[in-house]
Amino acid sequence: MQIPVVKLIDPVTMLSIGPAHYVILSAVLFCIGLFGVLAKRNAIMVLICIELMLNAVNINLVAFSKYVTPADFIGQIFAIFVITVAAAEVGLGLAIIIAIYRNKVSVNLDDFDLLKW
Amino acid sequence: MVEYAMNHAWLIPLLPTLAFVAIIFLTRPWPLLSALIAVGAMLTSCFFATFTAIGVFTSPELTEKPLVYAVNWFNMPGMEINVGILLDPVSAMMMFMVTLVGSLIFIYAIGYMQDDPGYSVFFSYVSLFAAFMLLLVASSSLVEMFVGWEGVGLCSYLLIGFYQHKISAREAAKKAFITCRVADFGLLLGMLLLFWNFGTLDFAALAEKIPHFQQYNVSAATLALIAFLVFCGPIGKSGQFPLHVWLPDAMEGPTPVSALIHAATMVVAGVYLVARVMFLFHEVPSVMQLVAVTGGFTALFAATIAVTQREIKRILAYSTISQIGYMMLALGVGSLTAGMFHLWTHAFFKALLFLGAGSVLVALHHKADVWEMGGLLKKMPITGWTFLVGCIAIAGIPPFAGFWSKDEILLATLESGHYVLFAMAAFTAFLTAFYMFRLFFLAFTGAENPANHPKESPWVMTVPLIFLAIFSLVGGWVGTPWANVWSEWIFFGHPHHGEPNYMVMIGSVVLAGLGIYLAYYFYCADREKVKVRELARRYQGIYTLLYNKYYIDEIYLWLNHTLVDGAAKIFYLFDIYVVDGIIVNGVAAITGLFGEGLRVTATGRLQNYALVFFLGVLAVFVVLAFTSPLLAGPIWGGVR
Amino acid sequence: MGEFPVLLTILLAPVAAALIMAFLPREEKLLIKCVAAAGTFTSMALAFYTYFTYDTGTGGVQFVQQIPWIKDLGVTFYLGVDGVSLPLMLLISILGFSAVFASWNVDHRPRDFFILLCLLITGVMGTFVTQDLFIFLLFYEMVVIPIYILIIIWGSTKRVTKEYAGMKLTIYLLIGSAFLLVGVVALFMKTAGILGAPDMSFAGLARAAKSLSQFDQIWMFAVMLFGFGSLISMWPFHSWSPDGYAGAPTAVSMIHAGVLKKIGGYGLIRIALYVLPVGAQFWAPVMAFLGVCGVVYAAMAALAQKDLKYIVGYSSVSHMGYVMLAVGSLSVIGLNGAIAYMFAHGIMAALFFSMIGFIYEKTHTRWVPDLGGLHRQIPKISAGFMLAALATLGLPGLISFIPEFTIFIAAFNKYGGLAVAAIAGVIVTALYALRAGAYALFGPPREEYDHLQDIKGPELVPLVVLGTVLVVGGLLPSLLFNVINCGTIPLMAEINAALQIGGKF
Amino acid sequence: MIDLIGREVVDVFLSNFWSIGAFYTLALVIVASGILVVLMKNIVHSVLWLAVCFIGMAGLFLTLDADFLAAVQVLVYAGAVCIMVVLGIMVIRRADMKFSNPFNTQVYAAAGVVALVLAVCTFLAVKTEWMVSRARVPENTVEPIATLLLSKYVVPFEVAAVLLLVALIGALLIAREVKTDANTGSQAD
Repeated sequence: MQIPVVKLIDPVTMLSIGPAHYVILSAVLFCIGLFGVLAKRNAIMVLICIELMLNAVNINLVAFSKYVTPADFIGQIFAIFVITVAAAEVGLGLAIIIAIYRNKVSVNLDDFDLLKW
Repeated sequence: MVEYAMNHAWLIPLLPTLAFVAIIFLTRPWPLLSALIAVGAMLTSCFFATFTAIGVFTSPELTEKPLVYAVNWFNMPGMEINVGILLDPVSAMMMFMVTLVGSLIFIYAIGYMQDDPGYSVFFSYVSLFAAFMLLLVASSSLVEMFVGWEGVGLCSYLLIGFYQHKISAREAAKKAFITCRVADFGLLLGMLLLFWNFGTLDFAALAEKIPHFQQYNVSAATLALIAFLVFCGPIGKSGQFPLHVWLPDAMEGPTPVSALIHAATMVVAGVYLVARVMFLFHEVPSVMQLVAVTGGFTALFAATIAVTQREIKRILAYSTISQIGYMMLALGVGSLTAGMFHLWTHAFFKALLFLGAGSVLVALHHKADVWEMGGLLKKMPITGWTFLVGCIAIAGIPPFAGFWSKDEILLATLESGHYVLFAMAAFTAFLTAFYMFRLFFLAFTGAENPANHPKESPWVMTVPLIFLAIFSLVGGWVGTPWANVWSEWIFFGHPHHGEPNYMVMIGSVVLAGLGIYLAYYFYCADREKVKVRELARRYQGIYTLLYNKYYIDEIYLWLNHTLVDGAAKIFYLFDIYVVDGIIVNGVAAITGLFGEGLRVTATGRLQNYALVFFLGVLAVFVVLAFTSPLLAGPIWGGVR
Repeated sequence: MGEFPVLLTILLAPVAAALIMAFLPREEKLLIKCVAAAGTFTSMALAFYTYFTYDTGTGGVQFVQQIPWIKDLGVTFYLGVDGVSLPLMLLISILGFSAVFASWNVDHRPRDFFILLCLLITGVMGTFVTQDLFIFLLFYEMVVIPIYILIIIWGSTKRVTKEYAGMKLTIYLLIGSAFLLVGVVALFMKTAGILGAPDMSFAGLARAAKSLSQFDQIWMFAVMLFGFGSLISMWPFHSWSPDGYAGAPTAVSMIHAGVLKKIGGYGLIRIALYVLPVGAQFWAPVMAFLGVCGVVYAAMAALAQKDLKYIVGYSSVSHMGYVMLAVGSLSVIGLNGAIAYMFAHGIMAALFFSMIGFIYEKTHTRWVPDLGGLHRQIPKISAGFMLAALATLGLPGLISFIPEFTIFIAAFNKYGGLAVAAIAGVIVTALYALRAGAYALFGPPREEYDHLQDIKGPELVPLVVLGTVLVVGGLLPSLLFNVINCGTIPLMAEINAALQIGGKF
Repeated sequence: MIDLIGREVVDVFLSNFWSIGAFYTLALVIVASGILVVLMKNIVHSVLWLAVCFIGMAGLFLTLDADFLAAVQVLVYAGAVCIMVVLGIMVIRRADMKFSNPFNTQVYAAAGVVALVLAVCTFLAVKTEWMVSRARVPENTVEPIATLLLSKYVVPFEVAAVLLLVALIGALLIAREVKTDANTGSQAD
């Protein structure tokens, strides 16, 4: 029923697109997002990068949906939910940022160190 | 009636208890009613005790086999403690004596305590005291006796400290309690050892077991240790050297209390205890020796102090210590008869003396220095003459009570071959006569002190004095060498009839007479007391030493304040600075230090946290992934 | 289940009171106090009923009620009392009732105070009525929180601040319980393996623990000894006790010194000793030694104190030393003594603290040199104080003497010389108890205290209730020992049986 | 040339020319635009590149036979989210938009961690022997998804709906202008 797909190292595998390609792409995108989340100073930027990370997840979900359970659409449906939650998250996140901005007149995350000792 | 009384002997301690409860909870606002309740309870007890005593003395077999009414108090596997009443001649005599003297003192107190704000409370306390004393006397087991023992200690604490607003009273009360407590430590250990070795604390059972102590794998040394520890209790309670210090200070209490505690009852509890466990002491001659020596030494020692004291009640207190020393001496040389006999007669004449002193104090508004008195015999004839009776009795002039009992003790000492102790006792007899008459002559004869306006006390106070004077006269007649009824009732082992020894009798009378004469010579004939002052000046050192009671109080005080308090301070500082400071707060400080160190990691910046968080995730992930056995072969992804 | 759930009612009556109070307006101070009193009174009345209807002929665990709770952990909501726990349950119910009246004059946020107090009482009660280790721990942890809050808000600051005191006490208790938890979890894991099915009831654990290795028993006991030991203020883990009591409000001091400490002793007997007898035998000399250290050390430290609460605080450390000594004697007499002494000490310490509370309330000082002559101005408080002081020094005829005596006998039997040191402690105890009484109450009356009002009305309740128990328990010790015997005899029999199997060291 | 690479490679390449080409192109677009999102100095530019990235993603979904999802992606992400973010940026007006998107101080540490994460993920992805299902994705995806959503996944679906509603209300509530009274003016500290 299932056939093992060989490694990516040699050109043949490089060219026969399989789950590994999508996983690596998703990892790259996720890492870009992560880097943004960790290293950007602007709160909105962090929000944006979180979207990137969520999208990276979506790639995985859809890819596995195709390669693992093509007929069940589990991954796709999951991705739909992720998109829903992401939308809600962006809305709320922006609202919170705006509220904070009103109080602090800043969206600079370095200014929000109230948890500091 | 006799049978009824014997069957209901438990009522004797109970009645004063009820009086205590009634006064404390009900009749406190009505002083006279309270007094009447207390006196009534005591008289009823006395009534019962009289018939009980008659019952006991008419059944001679009780000496060998005491009558015990006991119920179980509490038990557990390996430990059964009973409480009950033990009736034998010794306890019956004690009950009778305590209730009789107690009743008289209670009646006296009605007058003495007049106008005192704590009138009712006083009567409740003395009732409680009587109750505990009777419990002590009547108890059938050592534990029960210990209850009474500590109970009288408590009551003496309350009563000595009755004038609690006086600092001296407060301190005296505390001293009394704690001194006795130190002694009770020994007693308690002795009890534990007894229980450990013999498995019971009932007197009857112990009396059966101890003579055969080898059967219970008890060595003679252990038994001696037990006896010694048990004897510690009496040393404290009966004011024997070296724990006698509390007794003179205890004079801070109201005079009836002094009479009750120091004459008739509490201080002789120690003597009674030794008598009660005579079967134990009998087995260990070494401790008997110790008892005798302690008694003899204390008798002499206290008598020497009494010679120089100035306060009337203090003189009497030292005299009490000395007389109890006599009793101990008698017990120590093996004569229970003589010891208890002296206890019996002493109760009357010492109560008489204390109450007389109280009467004087009331008349003089509590000026206690005998040097400031004088000529009271004319103004207070009843007090004066009864006091004289007391002095004669204690000095040992026949036919007064003290003579017979003291004679018995001297005889017993001589017969047992303790010649040194005999000499000490004889010398003490001389000193006793001297200091008692010194007191009498100074206070009652000679020139009147114009500052005093004494008048005779009311009849509630003088009637008990008269009664006690009568008892001080006739009380000893039960034990004359010619017709010694006493020794047929109260003895240990087998009745012992000392042959009348006229040498001893005459010798003791001569010594007493010499003492009285010397007192007369120094304090009565010599109206200006020039000679005695001269004497005191010449022997300044000895006088000061005696006057300051050999500085024993000071030594104890120093020990207490320096050693005990110092040690306490050290312990406390250790607790604060080492246990708390170094260990507890140290642990906390180390924790705090870690917190302090790790605090810098709490930057408060979310992204920092996320960074570390991802590092952590990564670490977990790597560990999981690379330690997984799957990694040895290919990882299988997707669908299996 | 047809029977009336007595224990459950006893347990929940204070909670019910707390719930009612939560819905009362905070201004209704009198009503709030009455509700608290009613709740605790119900508890106490039923506890007395339980105590006197407990069938001493049959013995064992009675008034049982079992509700399965967490199957996977073998946890049952298992209520039941036997001779070991019954006296202590009675104790907390008495103290709870008295504590409400001892804090009758709390004016600062009374509603919160009484709610927390009722929860505290329930928590303590729960540890005694359950026969399940998990429930025991649950209730024990439940106790810590109200205590902390009560000290922080209603406490008083003297030598140390109330925050420090509360923190120290709470952290100590938590550290103790953390160690305890390690022991319990280890025990649970091992016994579950042995039994096959998890069982958290004391009896089940004890049955399974018989097959534990000697080493396991020893180290688990050590951990538990530390846990329970710091709870019972075993030397040298005692230093929270004086500070904590000094900082705490009266009612908390009463309940803490009176019963909470006893959870340590109770746990030691009920869990450590019962479940791990081999470990107990190994550690018994250590327990006894630490107990004696505590007795002497704390008594001496108490002698140096000037603050009344510190005196009683150290004294309670000293007295818990006796309990340790008794437990260390590993005999029926010793255990009887330990339990009876815990009961006795609970009563007298509570009386002591309530009277000190009243003195402090009226004079605003607890510093002994500042007091003096109070017996003229407030005779009833003074009487209560002296009663407690006398009980503290073990006066025969009061409740503490006979337990003390039994402890001495047991300890003397086993440890001889060590016990002598402990017995010598009674002298020091007498010294500090009488000094405290003498300097605070006697001596010349002071003018500044002439206006003081003696306790009256509801304030009298602690004195009357505790004083009665103090005297009656002293005169009729069999009331106490008949019940305790039912618990200790089977317990000791099991321990001895286990020791015979486990072999000798 | 062909010899150099190998016959087989060329065959594979030629037979899947479109799909390989599409994947690598899209991957390039996505990664490049993602990097640009992070690196842009002006945040508005970042958002623009974000939109590009999202659209690339939609394309990628198409290669994965998820046409419905691709549509959703364009609508929700490239449409709604981006615009919302731009609106957010506009609300929070910065004086100088040119430097509105700076890095913080832990940029190197972040880069290190990210590199590690990437390395581990890549390593594992490469190391894994993927097994794929032979079955094909149905041609028509919308209908099965709709059926599934309203039958098997109806509860999560409804929950998601409620979530959105709550998020909507919550966002309104949070972002609403708080009216500060004169006497309770401690709002801005």
